[in-house]
Amino acid sequence: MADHAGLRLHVPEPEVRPGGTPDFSNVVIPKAGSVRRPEVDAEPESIRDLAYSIIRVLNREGEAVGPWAGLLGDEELREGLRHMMTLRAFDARMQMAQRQGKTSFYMQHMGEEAVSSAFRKALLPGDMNFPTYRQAGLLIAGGYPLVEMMNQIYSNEADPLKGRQLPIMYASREHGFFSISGNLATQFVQAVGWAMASAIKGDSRIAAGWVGDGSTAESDFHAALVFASTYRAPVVLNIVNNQWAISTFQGIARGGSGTFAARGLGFGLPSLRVDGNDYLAVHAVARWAVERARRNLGPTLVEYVTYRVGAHSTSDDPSAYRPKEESAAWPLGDPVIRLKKHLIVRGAWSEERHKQAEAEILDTVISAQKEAERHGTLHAGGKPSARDMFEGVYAEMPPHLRRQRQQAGI
Amino acid sequence: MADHAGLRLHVPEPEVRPGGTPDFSNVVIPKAGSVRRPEVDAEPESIRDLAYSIIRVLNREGEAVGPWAGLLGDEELREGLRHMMTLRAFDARMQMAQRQGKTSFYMQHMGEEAVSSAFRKALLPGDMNFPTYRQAGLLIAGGYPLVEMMNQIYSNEADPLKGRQLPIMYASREHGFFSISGNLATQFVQAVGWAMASAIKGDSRIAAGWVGDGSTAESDFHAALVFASTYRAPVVLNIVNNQWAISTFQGIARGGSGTFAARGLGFGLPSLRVDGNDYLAVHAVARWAVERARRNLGPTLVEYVTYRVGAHSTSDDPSAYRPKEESAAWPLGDPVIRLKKHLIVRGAWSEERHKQAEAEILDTVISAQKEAERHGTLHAGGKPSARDMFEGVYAEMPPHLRRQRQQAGI
Amino acid sequence: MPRKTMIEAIRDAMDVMMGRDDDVVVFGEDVGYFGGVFRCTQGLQQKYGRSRCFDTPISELGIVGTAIGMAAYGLKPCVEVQFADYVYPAYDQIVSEAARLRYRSNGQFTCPIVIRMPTGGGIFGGQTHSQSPEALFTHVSGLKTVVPSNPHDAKGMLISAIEDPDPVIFLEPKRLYNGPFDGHHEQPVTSWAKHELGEVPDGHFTVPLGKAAIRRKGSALTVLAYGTMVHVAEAAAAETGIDAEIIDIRTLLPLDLEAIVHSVRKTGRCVIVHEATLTSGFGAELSALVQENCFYHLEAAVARVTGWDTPYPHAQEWDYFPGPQRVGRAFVETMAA
Amino acid sequence: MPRKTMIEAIRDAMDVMMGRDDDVVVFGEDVGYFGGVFRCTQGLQQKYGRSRCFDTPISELGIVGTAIGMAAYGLKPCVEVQFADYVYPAYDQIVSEAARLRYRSNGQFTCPIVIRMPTGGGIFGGQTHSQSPEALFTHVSGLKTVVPSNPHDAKGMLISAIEDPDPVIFLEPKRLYNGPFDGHHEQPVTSWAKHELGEVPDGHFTVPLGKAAIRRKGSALTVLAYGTMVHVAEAAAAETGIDAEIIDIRTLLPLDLEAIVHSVRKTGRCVIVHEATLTSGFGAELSALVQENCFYHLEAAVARVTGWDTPYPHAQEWDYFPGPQRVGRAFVETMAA
Ligand SMILES: Cc1ncc(C[n+]2csc(CCOP(=O)(O)OP(=O)(O)O)c2C)c(N)n1
Ligand SMILES: Cc1ncc(C[n+]2csc(CCOP(=O)(O)OP(=O)(O)O)c2C)c(N)n1
Ligand SMILES: [Mg+2]
Ligand SMILES: [Mg+2]
Repeated sequence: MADHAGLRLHVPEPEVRPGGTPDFSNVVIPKAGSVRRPEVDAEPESIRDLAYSIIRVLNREGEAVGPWAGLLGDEELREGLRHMMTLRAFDARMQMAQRQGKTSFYMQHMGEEAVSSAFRKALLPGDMNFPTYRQAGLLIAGGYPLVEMMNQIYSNEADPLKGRQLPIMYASREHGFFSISGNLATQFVQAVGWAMASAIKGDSRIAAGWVGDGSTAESDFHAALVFASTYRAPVVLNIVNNQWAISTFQGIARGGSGTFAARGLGFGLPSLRVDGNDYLAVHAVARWAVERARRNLGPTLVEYVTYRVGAHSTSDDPSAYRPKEESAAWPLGDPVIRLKKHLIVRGAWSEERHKQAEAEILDTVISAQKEAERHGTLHAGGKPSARDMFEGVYAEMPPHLRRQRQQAGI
Repeated sequence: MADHAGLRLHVPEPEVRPGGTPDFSNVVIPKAGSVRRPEVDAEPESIRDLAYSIIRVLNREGEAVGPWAGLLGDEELREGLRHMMTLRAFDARMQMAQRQGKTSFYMQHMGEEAVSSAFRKALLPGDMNFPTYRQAGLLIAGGYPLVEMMNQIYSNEADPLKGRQLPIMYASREHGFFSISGNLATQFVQAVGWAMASAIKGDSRIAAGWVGDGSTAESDFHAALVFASTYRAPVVLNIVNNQWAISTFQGIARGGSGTFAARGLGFGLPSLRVDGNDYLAVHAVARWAVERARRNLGPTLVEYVTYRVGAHSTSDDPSAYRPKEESAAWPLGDPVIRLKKHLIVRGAWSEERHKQAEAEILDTVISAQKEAERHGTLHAGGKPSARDMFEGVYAEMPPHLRRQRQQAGI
Repeated sequence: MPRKTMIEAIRDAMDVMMGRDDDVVVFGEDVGYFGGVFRCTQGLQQKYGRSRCFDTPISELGIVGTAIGMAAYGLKPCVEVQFADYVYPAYDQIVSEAARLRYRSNGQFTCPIVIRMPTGGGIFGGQTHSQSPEALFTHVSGLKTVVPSNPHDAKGMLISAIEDPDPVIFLEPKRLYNGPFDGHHEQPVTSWAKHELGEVPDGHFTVPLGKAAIRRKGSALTVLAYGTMVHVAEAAAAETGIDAEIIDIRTLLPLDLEAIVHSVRKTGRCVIVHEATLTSGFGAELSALVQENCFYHLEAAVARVTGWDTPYPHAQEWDYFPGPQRVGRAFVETMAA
Repeated sequence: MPRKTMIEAIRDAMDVMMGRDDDVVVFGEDVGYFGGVFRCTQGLQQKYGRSRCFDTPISELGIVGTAIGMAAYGLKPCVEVQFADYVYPAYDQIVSEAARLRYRSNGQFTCPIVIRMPTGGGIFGGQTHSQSPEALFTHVSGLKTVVPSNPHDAKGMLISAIEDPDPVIFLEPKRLYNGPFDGHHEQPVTSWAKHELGEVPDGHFTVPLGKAAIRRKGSALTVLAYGTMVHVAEAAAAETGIDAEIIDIRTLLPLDLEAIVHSVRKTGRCVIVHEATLTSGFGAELSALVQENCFYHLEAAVARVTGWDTPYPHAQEWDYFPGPQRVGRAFVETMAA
């Protein structure tokens, strides 16, 4: 052994830390429109390269270019813009509400609005998402009332989840939105199970699983890929790579693989990477993957390349672990600004209409907030009852819980 | 949705079941010597093809050919043959001992003898294996006394594990053989941890993890790959693909990926497939991977393509789920016969010497067995004490266990 | 009525339910073509097709995780974990997900799954084929935990479990699969064919969850047991001649506290028997409940006879296993106290 | 002596041990550069380098699994699980591997690891930032389980845990991180700077595992508590005026049974308090042990005050949390019995 130098542990580190100058020159970004669009029944092995590239539609000039462009009309794009703007306004208000003590906790989407908003529009009624805490765009684009979201966030008397869940851990079966778990990645394999069930029943509904870049390291991610691959489940498996997992940069979860989409290759899954800040690209790739699933061609893995602009949650302060200016340096830009620009370039939008829309949306959000607050906030006004705490543990309350409820005097 | 036929669940099935005629025509087997041997510091991405091929050295004529040949001399090869023959004789005797009621359980290696025997010879003293229950060749080729193995199998008074473990769940730190767990795959990630520790300490020792084809579906497999990839741990990660996991054919664990080695590609690991019934090929690939680890070039994933000729364990009867003749039809042949033939072709062995060796080995095994049986078998003769049951739960026996031991009257 | 082994009874329960309800699906490791390593699912794939009964990859997490997703869709998965010792990789999915789905979604998503697994020792299975992890489930609100002790109950309770709207952990004492075992390993094996609880009604019938059964009426002391230990307790009563009232708990959660309290108030003495390790075993909960509810009726301390606080050893199996002698001794001591 | 918060005390323990012993390594999610979401490892990477303190992928299984491998090599890993609610993915590695390695290898391989994790509620963390899973560890032979209630013990016991040759589950009541919390959430937060157990010796010192501490001497009844509930019990004693003897269990396993029995034999009454759900909680074991060992001394049934058998709710946090009022009521009732 004398001929070998001693071993050393390799611990990946991000390019820069606070104090340094943000540098994304290592992020290879293909030109918009340059990545091919294979047929949905293409052999996974024949499209390996898509796991190492980035599918993009909107170019720097705001034009939609290339084979993935052309799916959405003016009205749909304006609607998409409205969804993203609504999500952003909603986030801003709820962040503030948290700081005002109206709730205990909040998690925002800043920079990632396109991913969930555009994906949602590729689904049909009856399809089911198994989301993480950073896909509220699925609800907003799916028509779930803002006031219901706020009632949940406030844990107030109208909270559809009766105060049982942490703020933003929504659930709405009707809107194809599975109950969010605080435990990362657990829902990824459940999405596969839901999709398998649909296949078992000869149904046509499909499922979508969601996971963050950091959470791909969890066991459930593996189980999901194994089962999806074996049973060819009709599911779209989405990885939202927003570069960070709280304070941990994506290199710690990714290791030597280059991309997260690459994980799918070892399972024979078509694996695509897409510009997560490009509403049109997200939507186009989602449509492709959803069609594969719906046509019984099996699962698809999609990595959305984006950036978490805000703090991880209201309990986090990113200035402790990354340069403050990093988000501004992110080379894929801002999804709202990019879609806005595209609409203007298309002649379907203007600065004025944008300003007006912004004001209208803010109004809508504020009036929803007012309505929600009439039902109470976490520490004030109407609240779920202590009885609600004992209900719903089982379909029928067993004797020991009845005894305990009695003991609690409620 | 009306335009789509209903979804269907895809459930993979093996080509044949009992009653059918074995058919391995779908197993693509490259010619011996045809797969290139890259430098050990090759970029993983540049050797992707090795995850989809099979590295082979011994051709049909018994010659060692191609770039992976030439590492072992006559003496080493004869030793290798002896190890495999010893393991086979050992298995036969212990299977019989189990049927005679001398122990409760046994698991044999028939057909897979080359994998662990040849791998072991690529290691240096101090390296550590994290084996499953089907790598006793690591012990035999590592010089662990047969009688100790039998003492463990018999749970007798000389059992180095004091009767605590199921038969064949050996452990020998001194021989670089980690304690076998009954829980599949758990040790795979521990191997990565051991290797990381070696790197943390600037040591030169490396680790080897072992897992079966079926067990790659377990969570620990994923954790192992994630951590190995991220920290570039000096570890060789071995998958023994013996085509079966009890009654379940490998297609259930493998799904759409084509090979098990392919799993490593999504982690940026060099991933190789090798003819597991070819002593020379196994050894050559092991040397390659071990050198990578030792030179701090990081982890390697190796899939050994072999076939489980015997029953899963003494509790299993494979005729219920696969054709009896399937093992004979396995296209990669028998590792003992193939190495024997090669030695004869080399002029380093003969039928006579083989017969003689067979007899000698049987003698050695029988005399070890006699010695072990002097120390007792599971239901007769010397046995570990009931006191041993209470010892070793902790370094120091805590009061509650002392009380319990007293209560037990021992 | 036909006599069945516990394996046949369990298989029959799944067969009946798969026949009645298309939404019942059965899967697990080696469960499909082969019919399970204990053959509990034999023939079901052939009868109901590969998409209702199938083999899975070796991932307990995946088995339970996909079952939860299927249940959220509307199916009723009844899955097998090959040995209870291998349930831990699925523990997170069970505890964090299955158990809480109804609660956290306020009933929008529910989780009617059954997780079957063989438990207990007595088969020289060593540390990883012998465990009794019931207490790890009874601590988790949202789960129901069931341990049948005979073919009759196994069928009736498995049907109840499959029909139950919530997740049920169904623990099958593997030492009872082929016959009632009273701990006398030195004696010849007996068969369910000779036991009255080997009589199993045909077709659909249920034994309700949450109800204990009195296996032996008695007045001297109350024995609380489940699974294999019911039979051990019966042997201990016969051998000591102590007139024990033996309660087969059957459902650990929700517990039939009423039956327990009623008996202990009558006898004034209580011995709890289980095979799992002592500390924080389910016996602790039973003991606590008995003394909370029968404090003024107790004439002796509630005793526990259990597996020792060590891993389940291989060679020392019968030193570990709480056999009739050890249980009998506790009877005698409790009567003397 | 310097006063420290519990966070500072825990960090100090790791710092001392990393300084003394090169084999001590610290890792977990967000533990390296950032220093942990509760900042317990802040500065350690800077001081000891990236190969002794580092961030990990989000895989509790991987964290514990690699720690076991490192321990088998000869290191002494002290790892963090970000919240106890997230320990389940690692449960198999803990139960099947860490806990049994010494035993099954007959001492050839051992597992001196410490698994730290924040537990308990009171911070509006909802179901997945509030759990107290201690009973899931005390049922597993081969593990030691520790719950400190103050900075002094946190440092002394964490050093003991790191030096211990066996795996230790080290549970940190997060509601105590910054100050002693007695359950009066409506009152202003107090700080460790004003509490005598905020006094933490510098450098190396240990509080032995397996020894309880009497926090309040008393003669009316014995209270068994640990973690946050020690402070709640103190408040309840003060508010009811009942002369409770409050025992801080500190180490749940191995348990200081002697101290408990000694006190209960003296007072004849016992109330057990914990935050975890009731059924099969560690209180059940304590209750069973108390009545087994003090049967003839008990003047009232042993009582348990615990979290309810529901998931930990968000909005109803203070209905769930066993606060001083609920605990005090149990004191009064136990005295009246
Ligand atoms: C099983 C589990 N482990 C740890 C955590 C704590 N945690 C919450 S969010 C988070 C980071 C997740 O990062 P990523 O998956 O990238 O998602 P993102 O927050 O960036 O959207 C961690 C570690 C958790 N919730 N669950
Ligand atoms: C966690 C866990 N689940 C299930 C089992 C039961 N079991 C024992 S061996 C086996 C099959 C393993 O197959 P494979 O990994 O291919 O290894 P092989 O036996 O073929 O060498 C199974 C399912 C187990 N031991 N551990
Ligand atoms: Mg992220
Ligand atoms: Mg196999």
